[in-house]
Amino acid sequence: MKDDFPTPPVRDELKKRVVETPDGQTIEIDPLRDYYCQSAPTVMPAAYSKIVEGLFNWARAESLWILGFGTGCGAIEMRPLMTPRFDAYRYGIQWRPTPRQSNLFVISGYLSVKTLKRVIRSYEQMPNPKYVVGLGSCTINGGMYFDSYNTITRLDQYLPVDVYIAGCMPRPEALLAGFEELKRIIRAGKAEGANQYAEQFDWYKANQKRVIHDWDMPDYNW
Amino acid sequence: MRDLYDRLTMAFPLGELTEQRPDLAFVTVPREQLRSLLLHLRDQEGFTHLVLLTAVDWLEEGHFQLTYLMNNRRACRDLGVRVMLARDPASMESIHDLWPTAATYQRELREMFGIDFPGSPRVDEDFILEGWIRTPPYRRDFDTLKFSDEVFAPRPGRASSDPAEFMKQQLYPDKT
Amino acid sequence: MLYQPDRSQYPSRKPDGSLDIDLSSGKYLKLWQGPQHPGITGNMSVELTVCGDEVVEGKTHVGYLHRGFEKLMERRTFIQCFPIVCRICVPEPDFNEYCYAAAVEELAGLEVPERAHWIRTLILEMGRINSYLMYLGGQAGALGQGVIGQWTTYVRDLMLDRFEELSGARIYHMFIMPGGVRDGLPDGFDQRMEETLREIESTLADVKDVMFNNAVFKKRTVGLGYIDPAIVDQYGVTGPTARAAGIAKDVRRDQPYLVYPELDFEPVVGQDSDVFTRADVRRRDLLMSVDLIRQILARMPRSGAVMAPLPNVLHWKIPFGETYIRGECSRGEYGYYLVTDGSGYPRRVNVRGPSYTHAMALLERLIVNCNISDVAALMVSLHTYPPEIER
Amino acid sequence: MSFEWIKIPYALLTLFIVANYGFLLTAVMAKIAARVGRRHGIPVWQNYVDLIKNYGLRSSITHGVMFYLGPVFRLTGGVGLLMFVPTIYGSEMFSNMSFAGDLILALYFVFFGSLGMALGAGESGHPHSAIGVTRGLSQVTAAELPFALAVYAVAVQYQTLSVTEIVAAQQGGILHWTLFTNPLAVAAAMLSFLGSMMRPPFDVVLAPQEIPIGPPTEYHSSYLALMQTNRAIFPIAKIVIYMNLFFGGAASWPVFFLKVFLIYLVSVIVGVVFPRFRVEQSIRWFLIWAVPLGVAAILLV
Repeated sequence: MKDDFPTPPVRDELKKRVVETPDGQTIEIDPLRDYYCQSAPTVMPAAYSKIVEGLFNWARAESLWILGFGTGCGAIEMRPLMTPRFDAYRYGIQWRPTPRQSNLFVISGYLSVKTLKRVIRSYEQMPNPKYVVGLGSCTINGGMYFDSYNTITRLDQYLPVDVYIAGCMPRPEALLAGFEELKRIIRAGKAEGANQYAEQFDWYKANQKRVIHDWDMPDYNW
Repeated sequence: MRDLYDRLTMAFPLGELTEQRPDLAFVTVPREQLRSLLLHLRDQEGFTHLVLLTAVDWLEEGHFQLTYLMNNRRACRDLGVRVMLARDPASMESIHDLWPTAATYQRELREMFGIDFPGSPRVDEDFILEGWIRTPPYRRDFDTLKFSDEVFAPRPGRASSDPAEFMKQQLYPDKT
Repeated sequence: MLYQPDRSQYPSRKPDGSLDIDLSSGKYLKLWQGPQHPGITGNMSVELTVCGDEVVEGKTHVGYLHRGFEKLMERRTFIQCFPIVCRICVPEPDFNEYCYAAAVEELAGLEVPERAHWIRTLILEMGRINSYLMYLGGQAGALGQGVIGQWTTYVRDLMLDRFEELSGARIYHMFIMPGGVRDGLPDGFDQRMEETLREIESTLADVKDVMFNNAVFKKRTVGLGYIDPAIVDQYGVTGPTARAAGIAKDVRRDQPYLVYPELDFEPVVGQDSDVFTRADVRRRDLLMSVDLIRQILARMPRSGAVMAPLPNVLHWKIPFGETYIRGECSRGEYGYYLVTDGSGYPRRVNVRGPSYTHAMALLERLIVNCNISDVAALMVSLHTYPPEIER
Repeated sequence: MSFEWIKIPYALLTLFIVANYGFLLTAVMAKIAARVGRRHGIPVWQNYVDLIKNYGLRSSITHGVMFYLGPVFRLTGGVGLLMFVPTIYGSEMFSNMSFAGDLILALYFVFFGSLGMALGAGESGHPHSAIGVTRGLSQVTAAELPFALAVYAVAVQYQTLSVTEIVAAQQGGILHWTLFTNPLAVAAAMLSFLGSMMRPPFDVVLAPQEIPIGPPTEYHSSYLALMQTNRAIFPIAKIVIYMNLFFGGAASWPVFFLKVFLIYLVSVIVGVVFPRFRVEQSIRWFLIWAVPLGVAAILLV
């Protein structure tokens, strides 16, 4: 597709500016350069020893820390998972409030373009073996919102997805089954989404930029 | 409703009253009279609650219809005030000083229909969409399916069809 | 006890009315609460400018959940719209189905059977209970009392079971169709419902002991987020939030719909208009819903049609017209504004959700001069669901 | 008294036992809290798995030297606290370094971790960390005050600052415990204990709904693993002090396990049903309720 969108103007808070600090110094701030770190992700190798990597993979599978970011309507079925009937804590699944401490991103439902931008930032901030579960039909092919101007139709164009859970909306049992499937993949050492993201970084980035018209952040920010 | 209409026509050049239900009616007013009508309704007639403010795009006739739906809580009835606007360039005076919550509606209309409300707070900021540069999406001449197909790279294998045509082919495959 | 705002830290205003906040002075800090933030209700964000521990300005940002329903419905036939409307508001989807169905019925001139009215009322009250249970858990959770959320979500699951045996789905029921409802009640539904209601009542008694009689909870919430009854109409405040301010505003009583005229109830009204009163009003409203469900089950007709005969839905054209249907959902007044132009597609649908006014103008006003720690509690107390703001 | 090198492996053994007990204990406490919410909760070995996973994460981002040193300081606080109090009274193996150091040193170590954390979290540059640190320091200061008063009351009561001697004075029956000889001091100290365990109603420092999740916001992978280790050791070490000062110490490991469990349980039982105070409310609470108790304890001795 021809990229015929003009570049929108840079936001005020991202422009270069000269600031006087409280102690009287004058400094120049270039937010895009100073506030973010802009270097592409690298492929991070597995541990040298196969046994160690196996142990790590087992531990990763048994301790899935979900980022507490309800991106869509699927978030409503995440709550029963934390509570008595389904109690996902039994399987080592916990919710963490910051991206730094979580290693599983559950994209709970459709992603609007505005959310996609935040999702990419959150995803890039998560530490390296990181997994993405696409929840609901709308992450697979758009589902009910296949013709909406504001929701993406395929999640795997923008982020590497490990497991899809179909349904609208998927039941908590389906979620638990999906997490078990993810655990199986991790234990087998096949869930290398973060490395795949690093390898095909340019492709992902081009896809993301085609959708997000006002790309006012660095290409990679962790 | 009819008595209210009779009272209002004394002071304002109103259009025909459409009585949808005993407690709901719609009336058209020229845009110059809108503000004074709303003020009159709010202060004299007890229509204190602005239920919604929205627009309808009559593309074929070439104008926008703005609907201000007012609710009188004590008498339990609603009056919808319609205003017709030229479609291009669409602009309307703001009523955010009458109801602070109207500013939100006006931001949405500015973004979704491209109707300008000069003076309304934060009206030019992004509200729902971010960095949108195409036709405002709620206008009738914006084709959402075409846009989605172009931008979002749909997964191959998914087809959608017109339901009437599809059922016709399913039920009567031999007829064209 | 009224909240006395302390304006001493407040920055001065510029001539155009905006606040004079110079971030580089080091006196103010910009904090984003959301969208990735556990203290936010759903996927929205509040941009806070804080001075010390105090918020001097808050701006709500929404749009993270925008799917463009009002546009999508314009290119779907009337019956195709029916399965997607419930997706507009996730925690309480039934109101979308009811308002849409009632709007279409009114414009198309369909007569809905009496029994369908009763079943619709039943469903709406069940949905209200779900929504309130979620709210109670969220309100306690925003103050760090996670155990209330566990208890209420447990009984909410029981209520979802009842929904499941009724409609086959937990969240999106798609049960109220234009023309009636999909089906009658299954066998033995009343008895299982009664057990669920009893469980809910006993849980609520526990919640009252642990949450509402808790000294810390009272200390945090009494006097917080005071809404002056005088601004209720200016800001379009409806529902329990308005009732907590002493304004007995309830669509179920004021402009009764479905079978509410035949039911015996009185709107729950509070006085103090703070977070505690709002939570208390919702708890009592929930108990009232439990009572309403009992009344409905005792008095509803057990036989008869549940569906009016529909025309061929593929060629269903509705004449020119416009209408507005409203109902009292758990957050306030929920309404659909539907315009038809004689074709098989709606010309324009506008959804009026209560969160739209609560989360934007009202929240931005209330949040000023509030402590950072109280932002989450304040936001939850307005009971906003972002999907209905941006649709 | 000459230093014996055998003390070092003994100390490491103590550390090992305490760390493992801490991991299991926090998991059991999480399970107990989950039972109140009618859940089963995490498996008891979950903390170990989390620890291995956090060490196994591949990327680790640093924000500067202090960011790295923050968890190290915090761990030092926990380990140091544990080392300078007798874990098992009367046992040559597990009294560690308690021949040196006294209560004042222990009090210092209680505070040491918070200070280190403040430096590290401040370096991470996240506004939520900074807010959490300011809240944490002000609240810990307020919570330390009644504890310090109680400690002075105890020191005056037994006329010594040495933990070992205080424990020795409490031997010989349950009625010799400070709990019964000086109940006011114990009450003040237990209120302070609630405040320092980072559980509701005093967990506004880590409140995920307000400042997710406070000081550790930016910490991940091995940094977080270090902090997890500390979160297993530090509460135990702290409880050991309480046990020695107020509850007669422990003469053997089973008694130790039981007493630590019960003291820990106090904070969990209180925490599970309470919402959290705002920071200024909790400071006021300490000043109004706990500090007068501590003053009264000193006056009564």
